[in-house]
Amino acid sequence: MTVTETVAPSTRRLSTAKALSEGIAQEMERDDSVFVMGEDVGAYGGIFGSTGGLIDQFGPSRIIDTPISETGFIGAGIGAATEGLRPVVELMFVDFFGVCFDQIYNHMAKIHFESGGNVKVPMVLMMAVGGGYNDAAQHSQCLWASFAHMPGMKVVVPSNPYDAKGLMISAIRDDSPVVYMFHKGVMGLPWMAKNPRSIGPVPEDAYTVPIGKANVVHPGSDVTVVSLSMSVQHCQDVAEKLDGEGISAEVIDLRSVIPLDREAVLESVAKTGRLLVVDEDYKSFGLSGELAATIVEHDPTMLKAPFARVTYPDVPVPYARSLEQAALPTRERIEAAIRSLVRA
Amino acid sequence: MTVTETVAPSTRRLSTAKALSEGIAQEMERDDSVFVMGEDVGAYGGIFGSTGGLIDQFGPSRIIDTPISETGFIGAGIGAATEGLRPVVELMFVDFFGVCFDQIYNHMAKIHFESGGNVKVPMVLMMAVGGGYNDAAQHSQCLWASFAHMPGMKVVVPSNPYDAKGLMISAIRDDSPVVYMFHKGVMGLPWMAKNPRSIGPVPEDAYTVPIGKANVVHPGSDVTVVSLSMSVQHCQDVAEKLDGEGISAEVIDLRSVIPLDREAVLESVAKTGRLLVVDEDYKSFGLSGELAATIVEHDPTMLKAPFARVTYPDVPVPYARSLEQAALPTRERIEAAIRSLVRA
Amino acid sequence: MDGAQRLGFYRQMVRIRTYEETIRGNYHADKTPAWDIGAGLIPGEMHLAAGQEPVAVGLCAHLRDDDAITGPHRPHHLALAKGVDMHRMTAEIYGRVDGLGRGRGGHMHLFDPAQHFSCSGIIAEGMPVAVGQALAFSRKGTDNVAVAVAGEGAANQGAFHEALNLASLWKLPVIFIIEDNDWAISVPRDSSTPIKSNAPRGAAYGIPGERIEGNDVETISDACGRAVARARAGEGPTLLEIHTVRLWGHFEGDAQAYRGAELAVAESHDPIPIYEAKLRAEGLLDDAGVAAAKAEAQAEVDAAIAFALASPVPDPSTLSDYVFA
Amino acid sequence: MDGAQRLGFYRQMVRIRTYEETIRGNYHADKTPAWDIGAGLIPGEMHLAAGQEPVAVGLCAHLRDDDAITGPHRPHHLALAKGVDMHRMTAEIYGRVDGLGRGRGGHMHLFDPAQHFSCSGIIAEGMPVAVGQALAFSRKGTDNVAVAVAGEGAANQGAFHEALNLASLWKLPVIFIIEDNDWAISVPRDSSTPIKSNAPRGAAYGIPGERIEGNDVETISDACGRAVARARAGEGPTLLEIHTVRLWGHFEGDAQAYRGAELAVAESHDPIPIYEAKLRAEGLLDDAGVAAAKAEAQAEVDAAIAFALASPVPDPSTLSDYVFA
Ligand SMILES: Cc1ncc(C[n+]2csc(CCOP(=O)(O)OP(=O)(O)O)c2C)c(N)n1
Ligand SMILES: Cc1ncc(C[n+]2csc(CCOP(=O)(O)OP(=O)(O)O)c2C)c(N)n1
Ligand SMILES: [Mg+2]
Ligand SMILES: [Mg+2]
Repeated sequence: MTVTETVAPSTRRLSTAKALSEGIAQEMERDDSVFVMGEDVGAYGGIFGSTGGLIDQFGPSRIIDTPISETGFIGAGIGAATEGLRPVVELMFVDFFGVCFDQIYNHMAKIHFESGGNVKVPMVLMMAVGGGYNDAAQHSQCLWASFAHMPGMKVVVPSNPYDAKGLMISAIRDDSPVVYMFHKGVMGLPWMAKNPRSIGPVPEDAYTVPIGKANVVHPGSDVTVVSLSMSVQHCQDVAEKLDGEGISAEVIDLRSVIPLDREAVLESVAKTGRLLVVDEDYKSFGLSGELAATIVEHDPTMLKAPFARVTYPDVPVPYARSLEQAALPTRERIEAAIRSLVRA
Repeated sequence: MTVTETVAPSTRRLSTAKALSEGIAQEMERDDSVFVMGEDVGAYGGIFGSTGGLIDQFGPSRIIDTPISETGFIGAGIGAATEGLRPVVELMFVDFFGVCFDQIYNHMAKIHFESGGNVKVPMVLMMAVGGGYNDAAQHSQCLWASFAHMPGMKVVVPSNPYDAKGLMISAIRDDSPVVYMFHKGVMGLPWMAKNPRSIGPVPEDAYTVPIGKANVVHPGSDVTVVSLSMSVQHCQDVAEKLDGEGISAEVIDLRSVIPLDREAVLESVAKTGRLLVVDEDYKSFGLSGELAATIVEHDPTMLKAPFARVTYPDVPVPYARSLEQAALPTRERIEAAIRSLVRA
Repeated sequence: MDGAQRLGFYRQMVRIRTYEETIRGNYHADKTPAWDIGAGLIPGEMHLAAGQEPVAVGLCAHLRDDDAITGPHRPHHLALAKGVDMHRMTAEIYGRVDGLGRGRGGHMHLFDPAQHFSCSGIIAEGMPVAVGQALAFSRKGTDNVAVAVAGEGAANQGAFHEALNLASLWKLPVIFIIEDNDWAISVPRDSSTPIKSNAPRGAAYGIPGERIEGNDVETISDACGRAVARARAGEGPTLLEIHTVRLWGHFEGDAQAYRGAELAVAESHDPIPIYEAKLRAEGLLDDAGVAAAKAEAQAEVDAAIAFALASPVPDPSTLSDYVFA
Repeated sequence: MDGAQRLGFYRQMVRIRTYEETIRGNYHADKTPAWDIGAGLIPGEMHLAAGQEPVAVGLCAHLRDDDAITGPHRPHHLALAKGVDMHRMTAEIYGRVDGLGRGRGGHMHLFDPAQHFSCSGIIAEGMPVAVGQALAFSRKGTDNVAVAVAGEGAANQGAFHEALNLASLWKLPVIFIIEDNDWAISVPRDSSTPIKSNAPRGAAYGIPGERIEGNDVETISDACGRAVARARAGEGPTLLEIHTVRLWGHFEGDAQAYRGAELAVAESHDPIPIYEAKLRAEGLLDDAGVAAAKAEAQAEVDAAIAFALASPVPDPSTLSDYVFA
């Protein structure tokens, strides 16, 4: 169900971080089996604010600070989930997944399958992703494709406060493991440059946003721009700007990478004949390629112009601002790509 | 340089496993700084025979059995490489990468970049990949896309004994880290079903096969079939069979995923107008999508028929033979895909 | 320990050994002449636990259905001692739809929610999962315990460290069992572990550590009993290293050339004849009792295999089932 | 210990502190009014080591240029004490082409091959790398040593376990230094570690473990000296846990609300005034000496910053350089 079916629209404006933690809080109130574990999720409230205030409301027995032992506590989340609890576990940065990926893809993601459906792992693994603030090669990646490539977990990637809350509630209620990736730039943090879109209206009641349905955040007819997470905000900005020039871009916010809403993309490209993918994850062997394949295994003649992508290049994230800014999918790069696509 | 430039053709036939370990041995003779580390690489000779006989020739000081501590010994390989040695480190199955991927992609692959080119990590990380013998979800994956998605490492995937030796020698001599993935099915092991192509002519002298150059293993004009590793053997079998029916398939063996020889693929598709990718890695967010994108960001009109892929589906590897065989990119699936492509 | 319990130990060990022997025979039966790991009714890797029965039996004497075990790649002895249904477990090993995992899992991935039994083929990675099960038990306020079993090779993996640290920090009802069978595939203990016993590693986390020599089911049961009682009483985790023996190859097909003379020594330490002799000497067992134990075990195993063989193989059209819940 | 050496310790600590203070000032100088982590001449995360100077200085007193250190995310004190070029290190922190990594690395990724210095932002993952450096030294037959430095939080990460085990097993010349500053970001030691000292963890690998209280550079130097000598003599690794203090936030911008009253206590343990008072009391230092040390340090730091500011930012067209060798 989506909010329009269940909750009155709200004029209350929250940051994505607050919306997200409110979603967790409401599920914790509703369901005793939900608890939170991770590094600095307690008094600190999560390095990027994902668990802000929860310790005051629920105390240290349900908001558990862990040692720096990601394999240990993610594994513990899996064990707790198989025994019927619903843990929300935070991996502080996606970039650290290499110390614990075995628990994630060989256990969290596969146990349900290996057990022939007899064991469920209803667990949310949330993590911060993305760059743009010069945190260099080990703290700035997106890596959703690295998770999406491995079967058995859903991968959720909100771009705004409203979706962040509704997707978190859906994720907690989901009986499958859900990887929930929040971009630092969408969190609306007071100490980081942000797009105004990172603060927005959020209904006070609990509501869900369905996992697996993309959202057309800016309708258009000339070109389809598919994006996710932080980059959606840039795409919206560019699309609004180009509206004024008579270039009509349709911006699709995927909202989840798994399930991937291929139909929404096909439908839009059927209309526009042009596809740009904007993706802050590394370019090759990732989301952008998968979307290209989705189109052309359906029908290559849908594309009236070459497929285009504005992605992070296949380069580790450099520290220096001059280099990082050149690598990121900025508004400038997106705009240029759309212009050249509609010209093609 | 390729063998044709340096070594006389040979009629001596070796299994891929023997060819590979011979390549290591010859480099160890040539260069004192080369040594081997891993689980069961000594007396056992590698679970899949990659280090067979090396302990007899070089002794335990250069062929080092490690504890089951992949983060520890891969990290140790990195440290040794930065101090000027050239370790060949074995991760027994690619499926175990989750316990040590941080060392691989955050350290091995990035140090050279982060150091602005001042530190080199000349290390080979080799590992067994692939399924087909009912080893189930944690011992049967290919996962080359998971490595290729992360910048900074080359990814080598031989399909036959000749390439296995030449690519190993190139990998050891390379100043960049090289991930060397050998499919169990191409090793020509006495205890596993195999294609006769897993045993073939291998020159006795040392030679190199260049990393990054694809190989047209079966020229053709109707359809381009791009593949790698074990699946190349199936593609060759099918192409030979279809030759007799007047269907001319061009089979390209990528030989490495990074660098990806996009030009070779573009050149062939320019000729055939039809592209089939055969890939034993999971379907989505991987190699097949990347190749589709490569074509259509160049020119979507190159494709006279929809893009096709025969891959492992987005499903964990099931144990039961009936299920695994349905999931693998078998000759039957490849043949059917080629037939329907040329009909399209 | 009373005679009935000791006889029970013996019968359970015989039952497990009979199972492993039968699987072993059937595994090899249809893979010749050119031995092929992927061929036959039971394909794939096969790690059997002959020699390690005392660990499983001594441990499970203290566990209830609602206690949990997370086992390693070598799980049959633990599963059977825990009470996992032999029919459905066997069907899983044969890759059939009536298997525990409907044929998806295979012998390294046996999941039985009724017995809270699971295992994993990734070394030591089951240990944190057991910590989480214990966390769930303690959050629910039950007196259940979770047991993680791993080999001595596994004790050098990072997950061991993290799991023991967490369990101690949170004072959880976990028992960590290290089965030291002297080998990790071809790597002997002294090539993987710089200390003679893993017991002192407990001190690194402030938890009791004990090493049990002798591979004797009664001694093992006593030690496990203390550890389980401690965990149930809310006193936290225990680390037990049990010196046992791997009578066969690491997996079926392993020629074990690397073992040399040690193999004969190991074979002379088979715990079942040793225990049998002890019980005979004490008058608890005679030829008839031995024969009955074996016959009973064989009948049960044969029935399980018949059940497995009667179960269909999974339909390929169901390949994509169970990826998501 | 002679006076010159003790004065040298003092000056080196002042030099490091001056560096950290200056970076701190410059880091914040251009991020207001709306404080923005990504703004200014030095953007990104910034982990400063004020209070931990005695560890770096005491350790590096025993290291040569060709010995190696692998540091953690909080690396400046170690780099400077080791002898890493301050100019090029500063240029790296400012993201300039004359930086150690040509601006690619940043403050958590300082690589100086001349000093065999490196660091990593991933907790504990530098420890196995140090083991490999030691492996290289021992294969080459040199008497060099490799040092891995990590925090007390890091000691609960699996990589710690694997690195210590390997180093002991192969008897390598490694010194493992745990900087216990009581905190891992906001998590106090007793929420991460169930034991009071990491020294007993050495016994888990058969290596000597020692905890050093007091954060006194001379005591630290003595302990490090013994460990380095042991390693150079081929006697294998040592684990040292040094109780030190984190005077500032985990990273710049950390308001430290979670610290409460403990912060004031920590601040009263600043090792530099304490050492200064000691040297003054012993007549080795007076006002002039203190002023000279500070002035000399400030001049060096200012020159380094001037060097950095004079260096160009990397040209965006070079983005793809150095991905492959
Ligand atoms: C992370 C990981 N590394 C390596 C392996 C391959 N492997 C499977 S069993 C085994 C040896 C295990 O030895 P031990 O823990 O002593 O158990 P045992 O087989 O002796 O019962 C190894 C190395 C694995 N499955 N997982
Ligand atoms: C694998 C990993 N997990 C988490 C982090 C995030 N992180 C960075 S520093 C830190 C705390 C480190 O504490 P400690 O090891 O005590 O070092 P200190 O910061 O106190 O010097 C954490 C959790 C990380 N960088 N890497
Ligand atoms: Mg063992
Ligand atoms: Mg600390």
